[in-house]
Amino acid sequence: MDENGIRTDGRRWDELRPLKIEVGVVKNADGSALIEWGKNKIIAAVYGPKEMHPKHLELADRAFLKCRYHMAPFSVDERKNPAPSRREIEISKVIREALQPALFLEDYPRTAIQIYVEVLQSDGGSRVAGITASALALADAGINMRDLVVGCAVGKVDGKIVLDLNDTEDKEGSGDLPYAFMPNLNQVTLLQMDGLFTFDEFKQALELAKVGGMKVYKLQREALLRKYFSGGGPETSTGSAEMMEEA
Amino acid sequence: MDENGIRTDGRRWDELRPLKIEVGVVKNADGSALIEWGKNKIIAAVYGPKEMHPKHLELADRAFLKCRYHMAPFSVDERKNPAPSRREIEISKVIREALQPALFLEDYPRTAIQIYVEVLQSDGGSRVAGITASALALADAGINMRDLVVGCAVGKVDGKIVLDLNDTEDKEGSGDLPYAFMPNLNQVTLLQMDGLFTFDEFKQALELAKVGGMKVYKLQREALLRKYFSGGGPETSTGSAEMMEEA
Amino acid sequence: MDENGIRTDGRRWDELRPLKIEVGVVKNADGSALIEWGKNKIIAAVYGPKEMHPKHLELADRAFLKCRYHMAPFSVDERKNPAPSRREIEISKVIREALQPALFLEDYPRTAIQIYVEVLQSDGGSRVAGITASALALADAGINMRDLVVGCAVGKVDGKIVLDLNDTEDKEGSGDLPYAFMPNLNQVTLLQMDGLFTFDEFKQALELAKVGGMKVYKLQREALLRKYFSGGGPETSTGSAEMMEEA
Amino acid sequence: MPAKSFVVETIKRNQIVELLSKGKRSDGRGLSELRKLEIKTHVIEKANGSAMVKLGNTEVLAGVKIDKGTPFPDTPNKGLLIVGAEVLPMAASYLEAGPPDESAIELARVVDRGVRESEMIDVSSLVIKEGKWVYSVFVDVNILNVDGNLFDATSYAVVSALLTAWMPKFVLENDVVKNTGEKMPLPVHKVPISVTIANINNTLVLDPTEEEEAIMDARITLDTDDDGNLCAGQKGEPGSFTPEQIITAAEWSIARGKEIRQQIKEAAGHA
Amino acid sequence: MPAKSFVVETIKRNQIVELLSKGKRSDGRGLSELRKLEIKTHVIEKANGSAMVKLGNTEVLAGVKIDKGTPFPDTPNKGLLIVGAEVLPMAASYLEAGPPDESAIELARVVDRGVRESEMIDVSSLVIKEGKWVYSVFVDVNILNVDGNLFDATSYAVVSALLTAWMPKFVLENDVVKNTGEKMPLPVHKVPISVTIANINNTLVLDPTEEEEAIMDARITLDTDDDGNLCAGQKGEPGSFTPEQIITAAEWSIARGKEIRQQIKEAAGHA
Amino acid sequence: MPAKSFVVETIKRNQIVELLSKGKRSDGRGLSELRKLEIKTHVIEKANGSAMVKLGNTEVLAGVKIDKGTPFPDTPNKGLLIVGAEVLPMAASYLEAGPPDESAIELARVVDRGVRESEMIDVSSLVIKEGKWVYSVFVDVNILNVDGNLFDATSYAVVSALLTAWMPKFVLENDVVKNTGEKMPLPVHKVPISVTIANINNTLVLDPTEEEEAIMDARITLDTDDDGNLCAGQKGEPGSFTPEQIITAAEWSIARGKEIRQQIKEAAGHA
Repeated sequence: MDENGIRTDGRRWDELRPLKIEVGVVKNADGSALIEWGKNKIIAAVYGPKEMHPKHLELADRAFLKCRYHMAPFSVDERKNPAPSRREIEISKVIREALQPALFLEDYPRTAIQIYVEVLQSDGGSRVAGITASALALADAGINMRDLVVGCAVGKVDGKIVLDLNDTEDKEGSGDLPYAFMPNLNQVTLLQMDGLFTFDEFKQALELAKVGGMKVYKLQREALLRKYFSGGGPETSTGSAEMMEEA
Repeated sequence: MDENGIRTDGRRWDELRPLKIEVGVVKNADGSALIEWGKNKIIAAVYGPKEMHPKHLELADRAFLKCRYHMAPFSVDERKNPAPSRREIEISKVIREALQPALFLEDYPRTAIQIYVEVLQSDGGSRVAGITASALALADAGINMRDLVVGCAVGKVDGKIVLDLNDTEDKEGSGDLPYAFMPNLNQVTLLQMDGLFTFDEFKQALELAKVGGMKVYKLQREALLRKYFSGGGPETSTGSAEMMEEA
Repeated sequence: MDENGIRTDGRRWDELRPLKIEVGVVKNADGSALIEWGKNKIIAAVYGPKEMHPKHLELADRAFLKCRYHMAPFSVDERKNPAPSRREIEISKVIREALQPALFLEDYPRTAIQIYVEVLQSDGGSRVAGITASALALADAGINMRDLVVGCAVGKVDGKIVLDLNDTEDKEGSGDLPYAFMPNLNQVTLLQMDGLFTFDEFKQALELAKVGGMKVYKLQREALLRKYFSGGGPETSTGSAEMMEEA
Repeated sequence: MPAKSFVVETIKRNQIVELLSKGKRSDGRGLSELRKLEIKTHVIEKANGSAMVKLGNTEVLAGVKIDKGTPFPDTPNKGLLIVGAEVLPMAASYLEAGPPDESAIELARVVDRGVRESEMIDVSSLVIKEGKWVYSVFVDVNILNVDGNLFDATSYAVVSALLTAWMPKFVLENDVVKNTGEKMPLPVHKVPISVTIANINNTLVLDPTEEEEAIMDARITLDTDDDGNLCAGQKGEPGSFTPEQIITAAEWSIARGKEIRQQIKEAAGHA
Repeated sequence: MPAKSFVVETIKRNQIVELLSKGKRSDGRGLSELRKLEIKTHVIEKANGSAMVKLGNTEVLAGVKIDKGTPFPDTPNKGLLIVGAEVLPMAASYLEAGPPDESAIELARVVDRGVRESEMIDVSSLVIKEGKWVYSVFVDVNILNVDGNLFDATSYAVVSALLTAWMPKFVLENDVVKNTGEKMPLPVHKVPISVTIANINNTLVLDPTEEEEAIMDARITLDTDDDGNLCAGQKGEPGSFTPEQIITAAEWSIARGKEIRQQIKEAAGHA
Repeated sequence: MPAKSFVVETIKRNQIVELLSKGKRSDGRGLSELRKLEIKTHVIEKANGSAMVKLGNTEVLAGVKIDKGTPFPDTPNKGLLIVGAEVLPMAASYLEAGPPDESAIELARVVDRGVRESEMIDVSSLVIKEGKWVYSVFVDVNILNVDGNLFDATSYAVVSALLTAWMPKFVLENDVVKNTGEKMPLPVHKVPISVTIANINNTLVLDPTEEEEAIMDARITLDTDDDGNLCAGQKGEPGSFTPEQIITAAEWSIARGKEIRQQIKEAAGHA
């Protein structure tokens, strides 16, 4: 960060990278979204509620939620082996657990709901971008939801808490805190942390993640409106999360 | 090829390598055949119709056909890892699809028919040799068949279309075209192609593969006759494919 | 061995390494035992009789016995990969087959009995130590048994048959013979052999293994008594194998 | 993989077959007509080359990664060219995540063979130090949405991505490979084009859709090069062709290949 | 892994929840109180360091192996520090042998991150020859008996084992690595302490038992370092926290961490 | 693997047991008699050595491949000798393709041990440059048809194939391994012979058939060397032996081993 508090990519400390969302991009899926956030290019697709395989794992009182986070071999600087890594398995789990609080799984007993997150190009914050896109894909699939889920990371660069690290900042920074929450219910559904934060910095980081996340939430709603109200655009964006269930 | 059109192993362009077939070589199998074709030594064995595992994959209206093509570790110049390679998985699939058109699978609903092709020693054309042996193993197992299936490859060496490449020709030649067909029904059941063929060469190759295949077919029939008519030999060989079903 | 027949660790030819057994060490298990034998530290734990998975492998007339022998990565000099090696798979099989003759599996049809042998630190003779501990874990789990099973190895060092090789002797010796038996029924349930034994040495080895094993058996019984008769110690040790069934 | 993995109701099947018997297809195309083909290159900045291909509703993304690598022991003077393909489980409702099945393996191997056998890339020019260091060219394909004819869509994506790929310039300094920071185009010689034809009830159709694949008896894929020669082939599925049908398929492949090659070269800026 | 994998009967659940609503726990502990923690070090002679940890009925054994190794290409001047964890199938009745599932992978990665991100070990001092030879430090954990809160028990075992570990002294002679036979202590800088808090029906409890985990909505693990800074975090399970609950969890982690660090340092002879 | 994997009807079982109680076997053999053993060597030209063995209806093919390789770090001055065995799924109706199960692993390891522990091959003479290059000798066995006693049939095939094997002569030129094109015989010292005896209802039978294995309680395999010493052993299956039965088994192994060794040496041209 330079003396004016401007980051290497020209952003201020509380500024998001450019973010573009499109809902409904995978024809065969029941719901889907493409998110471009910084250099991240990520598709989330949802199938379900559908029959559960294997049968004996189906749940009598709710849907079985599955999630696969996966990176394309060409998505990173060094070609990635396409087999799922331990990192991808862990992230698949935390993404699933970040989305589940928002879902009325009890409305779909004995079924499966499957979320796929494919990272076509990766930049800092791919898991929170994946969560943001997945929430839209779930809404697009018509799954009953309590709220959307918004992902946004904060980090620590040159001793300062800043919003939404890019790849370079992530590698050179001294801390990263991916975060996801339900904006209307004020519930945190994902928190991970690497690095070193004093207690005050930690509190500050949570605050900033929420402020940043609310900006992401606005873009999420606009993307849904664009798909479901064809004339819709930023200017008509007045919807709240409750409308998701009708969508 | 030398100036007289004689190949490195002494054959003319339209000549097969030495070929020997014996039916009924694996005691426990329902049907089997050993083929020695050039340096190829390949055993095909058939089990079935038998119970299908796993049960939920059984087909209500026909038999489930399975095929495993596998090379022994000592079958090639450099020791081969015994785990199935991607090449073996692909060849297993094309062999199965080359044989299936000849089978009345609908006569055996809810069962499995399993073909094993084990390459004990490999030379050029192991997949077409495997198909040729498998067709006999299926007949030996008493599976109802529309026709036999005959495999035979053609290739391109020194710019000329020639029959039945050996290993050296395969590696040094400029094209290879494995081919299988049902001789009485005039149906092509396998075709693969590597290398470069003009349209005319391609047509010529298909013709030559058929001519060569008919010679293989004669040997197939004789091998069956030897097993099922103990006095049988080339001179009594008048049977047609229809008799296979009685066999 | 020095001129007085004293081994590198100070033992005589027919002397066991220090041996300590404790029954009931894994809280969640139905039965368990910890054995420390030389530098071996091994836990055996038993679960069952319990429901068999997968269901279709359950046996109508007896319990399905499973065994997993496994070495912790830090149990040996060079860190061991935690994935099961071929050696561990073979030893799991021979341990299971060494214990099965002692079990009334027919008393528990359609169930599974699972034995886990975890080597926390390994020294010579880990498989016979594992068998010794497993027999106690089975008794501790209340599984009906014909007899205990006692494991004990003999080996050949400097041309002489000696009892209970340690790691160094195992590596430098010229023969190793792991052995297990049912002490009251006089039945051999495990025998493996590496190295070179004349017929006479072989007979002598079997004898020595039995003599050594009877000492181990005494310690086995004392360990059970300590657990099941709280005041119990070596001096009250009069029980025979039959009492195991009451335990 | 698509074929047979979902039930096309008998009525639909009969209708498709009936239409075909009159030389018509349910989407109105001619028998030897390709669906709409869209190609977008340079879509992944982190890749050395990339292309998004839509063939009807089949969508495929290919990315190229080029680095230094060690040659195979038996070809010390050739660079590495390796094509991989994954049918993403998101690409159709009946797919599940897991290791590639035999269809995915066949797909990757056939596309790989099409590129390799045509000698599209001159791998002997991709050597840094013989036997020690070569360029390794990985082309990975993600199939994003499945609607039939993955072979051709995947092949077009691979070829387009390779046509737009650049290589880092490596040099040898004191026996150590150094990246000079310069970029060079990948040396492309030929543009092989894959064309797939299905046999449905003895009618041939080019570029089958998923609903056509579900009822096809057999398929054949034939690749041609810039000179109209055949350079790769693969028959698949458990049915058969007459020799005459195969000749027809070859003619179609040659004719259609010329047009598709033109479109791909334009999309990649090679026109 | 424990949570949800066995049925806690409704009655029991209701009772636990009812007790919690009055600020009480079924084992009598306070909400932010740790179970009895026992630590025994030097338990595996063949390891370079080891520790057996009992946290209530959860039992965990960690062993350290230190050897020479080759560094990762992207960090040529850093030693290797790799934490692995296996929940032994003997550790609970519902477990089966098999490759690690997602919970076991999460466990190992979170514990690994806690140790790595705190910079407990200065890996840049573990280099023998840059880019060629470094020290490799493997910490493997066997979970022997499961009764909840594996994250913390595993972390305490790893930290205790590392605190007691010695390294063989390697030197470079004519470009060959030689073991001098001397032993050195592993250079430990900090002692990170993991503290896990569960959210059950909107009551926070520290160090949950297995029966509490079976009914918890979510859990959060926060690590602190010697200066009371937060150095790693992981929320898990399919429920959520309010931001205020997370602040409370952080306060608990800081307070409890100080006490636990003291106990671990004493057990490892670092007091 | 064979035993127990198919149901021998009770009647048959009873009949076999009844015959055995009178010292007779259902195929007319004596209790300690081997089935007809046929050995054919030099059956695979591409292998360095090979042998086809028929023991009754059990058929087994072994092939040897010898190449240069790198030694294991802990035995820098020993060549590699590795025995693998695959029970081909075609060998019996109840088999399925898949990774080797515990029986196949035991089979390969026991045969490997028999060859290794007898010091049949002097691996210390198979070194090209200590610590760097050694000869690697792979013996792979395909079991083609199963009718009991795979241990012995496999062992005879391995030993016969090794007895007929030749090695390429490698030399070191400027630190590079070169194949001179010359051939040398593999240095064989001893000829270990495996003999397997089953315990059926307290009667011992040598070389059990598959129907005998299906009802056996336990089996023991004992190998002897040229001097009549015991050099390897393995008890298997979930039954037991008395110590006296084991002594008898050893006597049988020594006696029968002598005859079988003679036959194998003749078949391999070593007589």
